[in-house]
Amino acid sequence: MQKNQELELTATIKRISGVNPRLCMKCGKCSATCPAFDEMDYHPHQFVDLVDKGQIEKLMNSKGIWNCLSCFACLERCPRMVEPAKLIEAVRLAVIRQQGQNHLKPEQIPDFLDENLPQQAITSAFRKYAK
Amino acid sequence: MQELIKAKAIELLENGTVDRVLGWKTGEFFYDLTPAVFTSREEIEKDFVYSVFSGANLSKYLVKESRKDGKVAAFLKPCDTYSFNQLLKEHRIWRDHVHVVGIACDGMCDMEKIRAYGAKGVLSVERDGDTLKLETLYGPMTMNKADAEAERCICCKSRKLVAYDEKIGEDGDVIENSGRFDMVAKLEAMTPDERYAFWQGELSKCIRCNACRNVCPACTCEKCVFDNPKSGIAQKAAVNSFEESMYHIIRAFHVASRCTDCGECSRVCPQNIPLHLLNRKFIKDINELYGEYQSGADLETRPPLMNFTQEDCEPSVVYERGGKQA
Amino acid sequence: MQVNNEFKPTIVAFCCNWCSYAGADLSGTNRLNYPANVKIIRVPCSCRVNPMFILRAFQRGADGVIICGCHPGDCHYTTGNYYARRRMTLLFSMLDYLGIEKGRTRVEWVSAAEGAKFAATMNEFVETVTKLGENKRLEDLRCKN
Amino acid sequence: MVFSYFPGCTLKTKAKDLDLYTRKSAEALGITLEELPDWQCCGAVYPQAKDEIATKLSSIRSLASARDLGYSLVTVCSACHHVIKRVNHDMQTDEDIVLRANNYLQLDTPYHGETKVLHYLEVLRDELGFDELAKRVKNPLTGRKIGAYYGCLLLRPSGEMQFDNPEKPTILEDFIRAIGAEPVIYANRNECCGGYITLENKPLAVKKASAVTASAKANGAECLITACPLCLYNLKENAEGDMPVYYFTELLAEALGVK
Amino acid sequence: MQRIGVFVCWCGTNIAATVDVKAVAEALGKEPGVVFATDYQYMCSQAGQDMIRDAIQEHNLGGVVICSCSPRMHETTFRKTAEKAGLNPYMVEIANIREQCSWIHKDMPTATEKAIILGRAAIAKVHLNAPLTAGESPVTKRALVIGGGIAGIQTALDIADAGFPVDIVEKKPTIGGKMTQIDKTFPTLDCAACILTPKMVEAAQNENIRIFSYSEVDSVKGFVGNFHATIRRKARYVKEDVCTGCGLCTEKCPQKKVPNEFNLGLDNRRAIYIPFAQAVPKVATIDPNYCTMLKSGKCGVCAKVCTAGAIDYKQKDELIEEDYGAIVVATGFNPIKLDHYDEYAYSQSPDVVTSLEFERLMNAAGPTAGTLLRPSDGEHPHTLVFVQCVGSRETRDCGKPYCSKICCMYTAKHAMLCREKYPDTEVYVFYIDVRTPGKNFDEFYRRAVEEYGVHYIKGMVGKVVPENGKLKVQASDLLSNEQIHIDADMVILAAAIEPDESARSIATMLTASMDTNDFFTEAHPKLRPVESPTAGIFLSGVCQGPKDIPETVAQAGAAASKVIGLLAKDHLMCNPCVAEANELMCNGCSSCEKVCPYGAITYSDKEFPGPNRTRVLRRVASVNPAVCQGCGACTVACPSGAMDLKGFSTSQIMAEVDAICK
Repeated sequence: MQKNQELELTATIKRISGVNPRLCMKCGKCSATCPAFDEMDYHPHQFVDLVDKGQIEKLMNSKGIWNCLSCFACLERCPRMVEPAKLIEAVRLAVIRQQGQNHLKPEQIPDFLDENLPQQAITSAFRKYAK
Repeated sequence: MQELIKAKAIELLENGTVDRVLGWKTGEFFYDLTPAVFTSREEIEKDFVYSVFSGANLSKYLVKESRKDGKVAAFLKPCDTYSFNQLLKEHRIWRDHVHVVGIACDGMCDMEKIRAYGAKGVLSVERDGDTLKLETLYGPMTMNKADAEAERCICCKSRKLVAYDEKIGEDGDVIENSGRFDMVAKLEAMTPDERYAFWQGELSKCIRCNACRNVCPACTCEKCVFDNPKSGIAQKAAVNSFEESMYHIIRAFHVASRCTDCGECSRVCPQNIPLHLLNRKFIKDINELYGEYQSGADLETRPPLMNFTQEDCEPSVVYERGGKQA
Repeated sequence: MQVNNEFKPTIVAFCCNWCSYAGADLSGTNRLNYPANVKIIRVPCSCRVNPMFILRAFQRGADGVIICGCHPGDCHYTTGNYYARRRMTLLFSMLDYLGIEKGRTRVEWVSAAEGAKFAATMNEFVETVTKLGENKRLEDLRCKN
Repeated sequence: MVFSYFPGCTLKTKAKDLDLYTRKSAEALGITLEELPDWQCCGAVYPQAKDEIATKLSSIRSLASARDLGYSLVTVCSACHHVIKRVNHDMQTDEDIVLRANNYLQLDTPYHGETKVLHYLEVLRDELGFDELAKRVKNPLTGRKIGAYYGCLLLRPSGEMQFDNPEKPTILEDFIRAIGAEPVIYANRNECCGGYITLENKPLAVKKASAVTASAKANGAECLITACPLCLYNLKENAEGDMPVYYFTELLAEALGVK
Repeated sequence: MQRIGVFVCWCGTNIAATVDVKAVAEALGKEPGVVFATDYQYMCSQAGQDMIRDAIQEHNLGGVVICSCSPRMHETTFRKTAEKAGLNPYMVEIANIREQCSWIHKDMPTATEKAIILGRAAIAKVHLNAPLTAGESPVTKRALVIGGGIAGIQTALDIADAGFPVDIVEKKPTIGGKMTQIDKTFPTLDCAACILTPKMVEAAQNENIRIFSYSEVDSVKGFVGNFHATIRRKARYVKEDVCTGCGLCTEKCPQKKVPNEFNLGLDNRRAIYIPFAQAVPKVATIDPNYCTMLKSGKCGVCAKVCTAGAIDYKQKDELIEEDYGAIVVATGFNPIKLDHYDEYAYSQSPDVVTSLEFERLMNAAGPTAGTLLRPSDGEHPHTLVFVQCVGSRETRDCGKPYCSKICCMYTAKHAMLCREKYPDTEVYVFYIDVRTPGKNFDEFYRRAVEEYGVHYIKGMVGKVVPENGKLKVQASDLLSNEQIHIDADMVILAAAIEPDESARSIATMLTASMDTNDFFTEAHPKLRPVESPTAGIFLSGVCQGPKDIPETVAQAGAAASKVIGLLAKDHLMCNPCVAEANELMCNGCSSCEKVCPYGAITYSDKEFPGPNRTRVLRRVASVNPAVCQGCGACTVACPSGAMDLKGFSTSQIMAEVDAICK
């Protein structure tokens, strides 16, 4: 990726998330507390690190963005108030806002339905995975 | 209102609560009300006046009055109570010698504005709700009170009484967005040359009568630096033009973070210099740089110039913000 | 004799005894040049500088006034420069409000170790003031022509 | 005690129990819940992006309508509470969002976060009082060992939710005591059950939910209570073992004798 | 007008090469009031000084201006010279024509012109100089030490050794502080009690030291050399001078269920107790919160068993008044409360402990008699996980933004001791950074890793779940980029330390300043690290910032030496360049007081002549010259100009301004 493009993307992520990755002291507590750690290729602390280094593309192609549970444990427990969860969401948004990049399509829904699945699950999935 | 106030004054005198009453009486003209001390029912009945021209801030007179024996009653409008508090904070008034009667106020009038409205040869002004009834040499006329309101009352910062022992009428609230900084903001938006021209025009009118200082409730120094030969800046009369501007800057600085923005300085200026715009500049800067602060609002908060935080802005902020470059 | 018409502004520098005055001494010790227009007045702390001094300097013909003190947090008297910082901010803002050129006043924090910074600051300040020319505005503020 | 009530979409469909018992228990306790006439789905997930405004509007409409009615806004579903509380926090603190939201909505009176948002549990704790609740209990659930499952949304981020100590919450335990049962404290009560991921990555949801029920069981819990329909679904359907899970309102209704 | 002499120094060629010194002397000789002007090669030499002395006497000079190097160099020299000649030393002013003139300019006419202007400014100033005499104030030769931990004890011992009486005020029933609870000390691993208790005994036996245990300082008034303190001796319901410390009462007391704070609540004590065997003073104390006799008037067992008759249920708090010349703050620290860190399950499992609790569990005098056992079941733990930085380096409200400094080392110590005593254990330490600057510190930490096989893992613990008798630890290993799971038997949390909660009120009492974390601030962070900016107040130990025992003892000694230096003087010479309020102009508005960093300004109501022979009562400020340090902040805050600074008066500075701008 071009240098300028990278810089612009980094700025976008910082703007969407409102997170300042420089506050991080690299303790790793976010990744220690993350319940979806094993499902992620890039982990919460790496989101912070790579955004700081401006390597957004790696994150955009990672499966971590789809597996974040939005449990806010990383955000709550971060000793430096870095809020990694917001970075992950920002990267996910950067992906799904691209043309044709919806992660979830309406036609997939019927496959998921079972009689007890609450509305909440479907609504939130759309919010999280589609534009 | 006047009758209520007079009755209260007489009551306080006669039931022994106070020995003296600080109020207003007519000066040279009916619209020129000056502060006065009353000691008897007769005096009050005869001379005590409260009208739309009772703008004079009585707080300052309490510096001297409260030090006398006995107790003095003072009638204070909301803006006067701010000055009163500020003076209390600076230990200038002996609180236990004062009985404060707070009086609700919804704005005083300015004779200049009545004249500007077209009234000539005005003999008396009577308020009736939202209208003013004028007797003039050329017969009676009426006008909206709102059209006669003094500039400082139009952008009143607060109708709340912040200090009183008892009150007459229902006071109001602190007024957010009073618009009192609009003119300051307008000046700030000018180029330095335009600002300079503005102030040159205004300050050139100064005749150094010291009225602004003498009326200012923040200027209660035992001896003013401008009168003190040892201060190095004493001036009986200005040696050169520079000293005049220095006088106004120093005066504004001396009252900075203490000025309650009562507007008396501009009211009394015989040359109509908008002196309050200097004080308001400091207030606006303080609010913006160090957080909202209203002198006299309470007795505890530290005045911003006697306070700091480690994160305060650097003086260079002045170069960076506001105002177009020449 | 050669006549030099180049404008040489008069600059007053108030330096606190503990940091900036020592910083000025150090720039001397290291032979770092700055213009001779700068004359230093020693004060115990930047918080001793009364706005009256600054106005007085301008009144008596100074073209620029600079106040130097310890860096915030390093004040010999712990808090002096914090008060100075607020006072000078407000004063400078007022001067600007009156239309006086911003460049004529300045506050700079110079530690005892910053001889080079002192010299650089003075060079820069003299240059700024020289560009502004003679200080007429404060003097003329009241004289509407 | 009168409150505006925001049931939320799930309570109208799959989580009717939660809604029903909330209404019944409130009635028994003398708490009036007036359903907001024109509420819309909150969106189920709080949009964290600073540049998104559209996804917040439905919450703001509900908040503004509660403001106009003059009551605090009560929610029961954890997700609705989370979203509405945080959007309200934005409307109190983020000038940019306030400006843009009000520009969009063109309400008669612009909204600035005036409405107080309360979870039904907060109503019980702060408005009614658990002591008072305990007095009203008719059928104390004596001897039942109940684990409180908080999940994520009620507690975090604690700075905005202001619900309880995020690592050491007590509100549900105090509630359990008030209805006469014995609370079981276990470490995973504030850990994620993985509910949100159930469509995307079911095995993960199973793993997380099982961790919760296992931790609760190891500490002696006989059943779990929660305020979240999705958690309830996930813990019931996805977790291994068969830990019973109830809405807290169901047990409340039972204790009050209105079930 | 003063008769002024001007002395221009060549400084060899340092000045003379760029400044025409003769021209300067000549020009300045023409200034008003100047009656003598000369130049000389080295003014600071003996010959130069003699020349100044002679001129002062010969020309009857009232003021002296010396154009030379920086006043920071030789101002004191020339002031002494003037004094020897019979002139007040403060009638000397220096014009700095070397550092600020000859050394920075190359062109002689320019430099000479500037030197003349600088000389003029000095002359203008000296005209307004007034003779100043340094005031004197007496010194009470007794010191007060607030806090009886190792910092307070060491300070007291050092002061007492120099022959000055010292009082230690300790709020707990015994002195010794946190160090009494520690098992071994790093990096030498000697036993804390073995090195501390002799010092406690020494303090008790030193005739210059009085120990007020179970006491607090109620109020402090006065200033350096002249403090007056009120000390509250809290009722311990036991006569301290009668009790023999036999401990019988503490065995017979029927109230057995009182959490023992010495063991951090890991076991219980009685309502009447002696904190530990080596307590000083070794006397019993009744805990009024638990004593049945004090609460309900029924019991009285301790009084019955006490053969010495020391029990006194009617004892009241006693107030002691005493004068002091110096005060040392040694209020120490506490670990923070871990209420907001329950992701580590601290409140859920007794097997999750703080490091200080762990000290007690390892200590021979602790609840387990020194055998490491799990608090939950008394079993021997096999897997231990240490978590560092719990609450340290945190910007969240519940944490502390600073590094607590001691945790890396004591954690290494704990890990090492564990492995040494119980080789069958697996010990993990989770760290963000290992910080070991100190003599033999890093070697110590490396030994833990290399010799004792402690597993140091870079990363943090995210969650601890107590389950089936184990603590399931979920953590990150940043170097391998993995989330790891350990089934531990014990988890030990290195909780951040914070200043004792009493520090804030003591700081207010002493007008000593604090930082945002409630640590006391130093007069200068580098050069005056053991003094508070408030004269006469000294700092010892962690109250000033996190530190370990060696550092604390070093600082305690340093504070003591400062105190000794102060108490050794009969009188304090005050800097005469202090602020002074002109009572006639003072408004009493308190503006000056608000900006004074030293609390040197007080107010009183005074009578003044008013108009028509009346008397007017006015509130006026006065400056205590012994406390004022002469910064001048008050002079600018004062709206009326009543406040002025001697030696740097408004008129003097204005005169300099005028001379420079002319």
